[in-house]
Amino acid sequence: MRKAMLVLIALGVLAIVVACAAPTASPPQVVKEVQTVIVAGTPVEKVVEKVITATPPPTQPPAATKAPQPKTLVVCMSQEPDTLYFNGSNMMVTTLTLEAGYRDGQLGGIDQRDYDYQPIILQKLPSIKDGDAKITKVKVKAGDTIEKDGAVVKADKDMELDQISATFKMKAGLKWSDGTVMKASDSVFGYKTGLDKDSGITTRYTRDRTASYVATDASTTVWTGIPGFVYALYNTMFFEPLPEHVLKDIAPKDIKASAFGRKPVGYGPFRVTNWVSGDRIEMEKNPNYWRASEGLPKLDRVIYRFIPDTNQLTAQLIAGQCDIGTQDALNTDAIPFLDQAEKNGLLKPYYIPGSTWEHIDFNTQPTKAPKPRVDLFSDVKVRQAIAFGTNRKEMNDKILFGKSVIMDATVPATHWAYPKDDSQLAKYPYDPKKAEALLDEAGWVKGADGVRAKGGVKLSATISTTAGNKPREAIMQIFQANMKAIGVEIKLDFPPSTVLFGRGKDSDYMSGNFDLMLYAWVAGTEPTLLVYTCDQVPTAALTWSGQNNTYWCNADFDKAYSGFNGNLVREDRVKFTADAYKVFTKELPALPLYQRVNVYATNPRVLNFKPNPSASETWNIEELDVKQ
Amino acid sequence: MANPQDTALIEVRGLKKYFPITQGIIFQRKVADVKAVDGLNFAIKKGETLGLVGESGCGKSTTGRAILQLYRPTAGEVIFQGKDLVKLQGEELRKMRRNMQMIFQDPYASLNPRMTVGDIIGEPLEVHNIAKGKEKKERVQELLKIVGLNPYFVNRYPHEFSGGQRQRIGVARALAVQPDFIVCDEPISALDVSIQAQIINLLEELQTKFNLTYLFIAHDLSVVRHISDRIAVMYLGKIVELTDRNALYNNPLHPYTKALLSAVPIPDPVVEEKRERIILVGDVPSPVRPPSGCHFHTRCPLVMDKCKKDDPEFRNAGAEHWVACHAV
Amino acid sequence: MTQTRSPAGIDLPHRARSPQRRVVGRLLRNPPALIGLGVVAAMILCAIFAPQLAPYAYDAQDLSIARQAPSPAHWFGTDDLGRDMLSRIIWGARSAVFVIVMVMIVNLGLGVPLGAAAGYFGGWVETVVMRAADILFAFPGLLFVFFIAATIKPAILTWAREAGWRDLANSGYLDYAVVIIALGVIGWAGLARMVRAQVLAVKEREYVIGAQAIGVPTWKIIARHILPNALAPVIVALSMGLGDIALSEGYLSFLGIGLQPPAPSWGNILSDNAGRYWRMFPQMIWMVWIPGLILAAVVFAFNFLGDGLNEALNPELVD
Amino acid sequence: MVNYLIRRLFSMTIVIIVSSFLIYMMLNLAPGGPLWELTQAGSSRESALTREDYARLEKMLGLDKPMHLRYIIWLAGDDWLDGGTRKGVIRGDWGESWRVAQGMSVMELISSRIGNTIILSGAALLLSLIIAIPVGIIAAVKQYSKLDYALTAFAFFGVAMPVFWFGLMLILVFSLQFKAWGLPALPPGGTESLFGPDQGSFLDRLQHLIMPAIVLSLFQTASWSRYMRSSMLEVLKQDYVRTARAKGVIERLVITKHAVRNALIPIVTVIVLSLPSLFNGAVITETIFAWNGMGRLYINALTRGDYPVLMIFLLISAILVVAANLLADVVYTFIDPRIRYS
Repeated sequence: MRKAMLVLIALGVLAIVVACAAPTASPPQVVKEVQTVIVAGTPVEKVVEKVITATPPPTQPPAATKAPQPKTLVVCMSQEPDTLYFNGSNMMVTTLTLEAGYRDGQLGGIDQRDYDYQPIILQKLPSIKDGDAKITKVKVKAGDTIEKDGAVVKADKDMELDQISATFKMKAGLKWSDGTVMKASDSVFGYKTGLDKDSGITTRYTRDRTASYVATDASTTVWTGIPGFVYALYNTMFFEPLPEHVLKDIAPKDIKASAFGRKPVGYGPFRVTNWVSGDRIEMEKNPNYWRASEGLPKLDRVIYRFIPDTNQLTAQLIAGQCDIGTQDALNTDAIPFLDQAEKNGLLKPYYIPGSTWEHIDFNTQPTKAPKPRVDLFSDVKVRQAIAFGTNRKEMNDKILFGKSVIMDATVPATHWAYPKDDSQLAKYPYDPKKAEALLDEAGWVKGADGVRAKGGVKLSATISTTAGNKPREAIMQIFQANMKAIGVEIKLDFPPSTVLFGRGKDSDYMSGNFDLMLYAWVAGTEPTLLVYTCDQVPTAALTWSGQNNTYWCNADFDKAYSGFNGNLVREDRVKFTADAYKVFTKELPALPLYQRVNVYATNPRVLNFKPNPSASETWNIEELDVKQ
Repeated sequence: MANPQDTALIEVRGLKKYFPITQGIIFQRKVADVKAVDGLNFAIKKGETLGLVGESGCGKSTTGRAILQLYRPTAGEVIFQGKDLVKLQGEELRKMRRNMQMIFQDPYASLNPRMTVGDIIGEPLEVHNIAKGKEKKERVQELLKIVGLNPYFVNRYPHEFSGGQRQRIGVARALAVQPDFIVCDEPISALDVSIQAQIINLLEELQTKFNLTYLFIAHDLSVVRHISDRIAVMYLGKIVELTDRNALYNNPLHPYTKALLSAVPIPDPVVEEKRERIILVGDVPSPVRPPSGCHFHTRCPLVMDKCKKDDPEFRNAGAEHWVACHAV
Repeated sequence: MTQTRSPAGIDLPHRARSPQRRVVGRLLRNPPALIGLGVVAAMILCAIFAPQLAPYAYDAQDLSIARQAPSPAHWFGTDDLGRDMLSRIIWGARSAVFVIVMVMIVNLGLGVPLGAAAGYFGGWVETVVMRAADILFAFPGLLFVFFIAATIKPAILTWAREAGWRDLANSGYLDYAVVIIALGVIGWAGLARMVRAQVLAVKEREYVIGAQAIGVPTWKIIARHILPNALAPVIVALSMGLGDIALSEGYLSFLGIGLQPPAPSWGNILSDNAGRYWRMFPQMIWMVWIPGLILAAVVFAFNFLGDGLNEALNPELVD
Repeated sequence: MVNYLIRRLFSMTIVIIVSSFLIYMMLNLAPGGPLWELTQAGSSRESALTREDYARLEKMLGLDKPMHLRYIIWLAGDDWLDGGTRKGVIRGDWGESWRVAQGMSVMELISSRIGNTIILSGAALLLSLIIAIPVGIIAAVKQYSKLDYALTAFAFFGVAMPVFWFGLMLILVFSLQFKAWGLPALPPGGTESLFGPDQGSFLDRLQHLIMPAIVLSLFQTASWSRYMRSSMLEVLKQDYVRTARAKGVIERLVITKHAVRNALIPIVTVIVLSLPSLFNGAVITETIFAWNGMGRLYINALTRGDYPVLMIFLLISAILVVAANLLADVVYTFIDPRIRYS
């Protein structure tokens, strides 16, 4: 019996020892940094508490005046980056983190704001107009690598093709965070590293279409595309620099696993000091930042925390342990609460209609799909009727709390590619009467059960979307109710995304095994047009990877697209998009719904927070500041 | 060897029941046996009661169960009604059970607490397709009457009865199939002394009435004396002495029998006064490694060198008085 | 009560009470168990008569009255889409009962026969069954349920869709199937172990040997003599476990791998609403507290019932 | 005893190998396979993965081999097989994470979380013991009293609470509302403060530990107190307790000296069997309270399809469960002299 007690006691002691010993198990480096903070104290909590109540804060930060306090900002996001080697990750949170801890700008020296590119570490973006980029006619011999119809191929005969080249000049005073001067050759090194197929890069689209990329002097690079590659984004073909002096002896495939993968030597405003796996990445001011002379960055420390649970994240925001809640962590569900918290002065929410837009795809040509289905949507009138019958305003008002914008085309109205004069575009305000009239016209007659039918076929369709997305589930339920009102029966389908978007012809998406599908595209600087061209209709030849899953194919639209794609002058390109949208909105292979709302929230002490629909929320991290 | 007589109802030849002891780190292999029953030979005549006596753990209950094939014997034959039970399997054996039954030691544990008396007694009728429905109920009530219980008890549960009554139920269950042979496995040792006699009398009555043959197992000689015709004494898996009741009590040959008998009190103060008590020293040896030669030699007051080497033959010492001892 | 004089000379009440009836009697005299029984009965009634009891359809939405507080028209208020919470909760009872009953069937159907066979026959049967149980035991409980739900579910859904059962795939019943497989596959092992241990203990009892001596066929011995006397702890464990099943479904929903909407289950009603509105204190309190308390009450009820059964089935207790 | 242990260890090994094989199979049953995420449709043709890329990636990750071979390589490496570089799990090569922390070794990844999980689970375990045992004893001693009913109700409350809901309510009250009311509030989650005077101090960590430990211990406390109660009731019925009372030993001593000690024996087994949770952590609790432990790592690996991490995680869990079972049996022999294994 005594032994039993001994076992119990031993267990208890073990637990206590473990509990007490473990805190010191974190790397000593962290502890040191922590102590500087302890000595300094912090006014952070004080400020927050003053906002919440009039009562004095329960604990006064000691020795608040002894030393200048490091200004710390905590960015809370839902996920942890898988690596900080930019070639190795396609996670949004990685991009976000890298903007502080590695690079300056979203794409390696170039930022993307308001659906357009801005140079950061480059003196300017080259343009044909300015002469630092040019198109030349070159003679191509049979067997040379060229681009033809979007694919990289060997030329089958001698011919003459257009070739683009662009010159990029880097700003002066750029340094890596270890103090080494950044050279143009670092950008070339970055380009070359990515040529290795095992470097972790999943897309080599632009590298495959690069004829040469060279450094002509310490701060200039010149990019030359392969003949026939007419690329509207030629002005962004500056490859992300990698510190050659750090990485030259590491094989490209090993970079991810090397120290660089978790503590990169970069050129951003901050540098990583500590990465507590699963919890946070801590960064400090980069003393070698090229804008240090301007007093940037304004903060001393930035901490990126990973909090997967939205509930916990909002609690942390209110408790003052998070300064910024990022868009991946917050969603429209939180809007009522965030508004309430704003009223109480606890935090400041931001709702920005973002570049991701939701739409409903119609399966328009089911007979050609690998899995034929009953033809419901090949008739444009039915598609239009559904558009008129869909109360998108209510979806926005009820589910998105009116924070979004209804879309008419595949880009938001604020995008440069949106026609200046949109009167040519067909629009579909909520009008159930018109919807019913169109359906009557198309021959779908309401039956006794309230569902329309034609020739014995019921107008009954299934709408599919990925499981686990609450706003979409709600939207689909509204859509279902809307459709019922006009005599269309809708069944809801929530397959896991692996099933919906899986690989090849087995997936519903590729094989046309759906009636209606609700999902999102991202509108980048280039408008979403390609995915509705005939080329992209999934076929065996395309190994079922074409992305026009509507099976809609329209010659006028394709013509407008190729005009748009082959043109490098923005003013001319807009004319083609206007043509394309005219066809698109009238034919309506897909019904655009609305822009997804990016929800951010900050602690009221955060200054200069300026979210942008096409940039990340911390694009101006070097300018962010906190009230002391 | 017991005489295989024409009137023998059941004959046991070379019956052995070993329980294997397995050992082995990974693969279990047999390293030894518990030789619970180690070569028994005897026969029971029709209508006879054979008493089987021995200390706890000597293998007498195992013998009873091995005869009824509740434990499958390791070796030997059990000839019952012309058939070797050891060779019977499955359905054949199950059908054979109609003719042989058992009464258990613990009247509390031997009745399923979740069944009514009617179901308990009716079950053998049912499984052997003897009676069904109303007929079964009548038969059960009749059986209750036979064992001296109120036939109205059919719908009651065992927990509502006393030990003696429960044992009567157990007897009724055994009788239900009208067997020829019943193994009574210490049927009274768990009962109050006052009840014991009632049960013994009941068993005797029934024997006469239905011409039953009993193997009556008991751990002390005082009980079996009354009911047995012949008595076998067991020690460590072997029968050491087998003879007529009176011969055994009046003229025990085996030192072990003598020791057992000396422990039985005699209800006569004068005789009791003179009774010579033989106290056996030591414990019963382990049946896993029984002593060499005569198993009893470790405790025998008459031990000789020969006893340690040779196993004494089980022989007829005259007038069907069988004994296994070098000293006799 | 009529008294008869038995030949043994002991007075006995003439009416016999079976052990089963004694258990029921004891159960009915135990107030918490009665409450538990009442709640469980209410849940089962809700499940059976959901279409009749629910004032609205569970998926009938009226966006003009979304997120309303409880009112005479909507006793438990309305949710995001203006659906009646009371109706959804009543329909949710159907999901809960369905999952619980199915998991119970899977658990019992596998655990009891396998455990009984292992205990009764021993030998290779025991080895196979018990090693299989060991292997399942080695999977860490709820973590393994999550694992199955995440890996098997897409496979099952794909298979059902390929087979042309898209409607079935969407009905939520396949979601249930996954939850049931996940919980059932894990659950039987524990049950089998318990049954085996009980059978081992019971099979050496004399009444079992007695039944063998009578010549009762093996299956009848197991079914009539062994199992009824071995199942008391199993019944208790099961009734306590039923609450856990309801909870586990909630956890799966919380992690987004449970039942998909609009099919109502208490798990997804609770995890949806609690996740969205717990911070809206006290404005949205009904959205969070009502489903939470109902789920808790049901688990509570099953535990009360199990505890009551435990006492009632205890053979050492006498009236 | 030694033979028994060796035999158990052998059957343990077999059980673990079979379970790991089953887990491996099940992981690979999932449609799309491990590379599914990479093949997802992107918005532009830039991100489309060609068939060659896919094949190359498959080869790089060793997914081109037949399933049984992949399993063997995973288990025992391929350096002896076809000159590969993998050593295999049994020789300490746990592989590298694919998704959660690319390029990081699984061992490093797991060791970075396990400390937190042990702290949380250990604290919860301790808390459960401290509460459950006295509660169970009192409930048994005062069987059928109002106190017993109250404690029973408490225990059932603990079992019945949906953890995520209860956790949110605690955060709501003790973090958010307390703060709003001007009371000293607990931190809503995390393992320590990121700044402030107390950052990383023992007190700071303790504050962060309180709520998750309470939530995590709730279920254990409840069920253990029930175990303790029935075990205690069992013991109180025993003859030696009755004898002790008959001897005139005062009631307090009867309880503490005779009853409690014996009643604890079965509880020890229950506790030992819960030890694997020290590693597994508690998925829900860790998620709600942003506790950076094993449970969260598991869910993260599960949702991101990080197969190497998942496999190791489940393997270790399986080993621990099996080992705890063995330990429970062994501990039992130590504390209950009546039991001997051979």
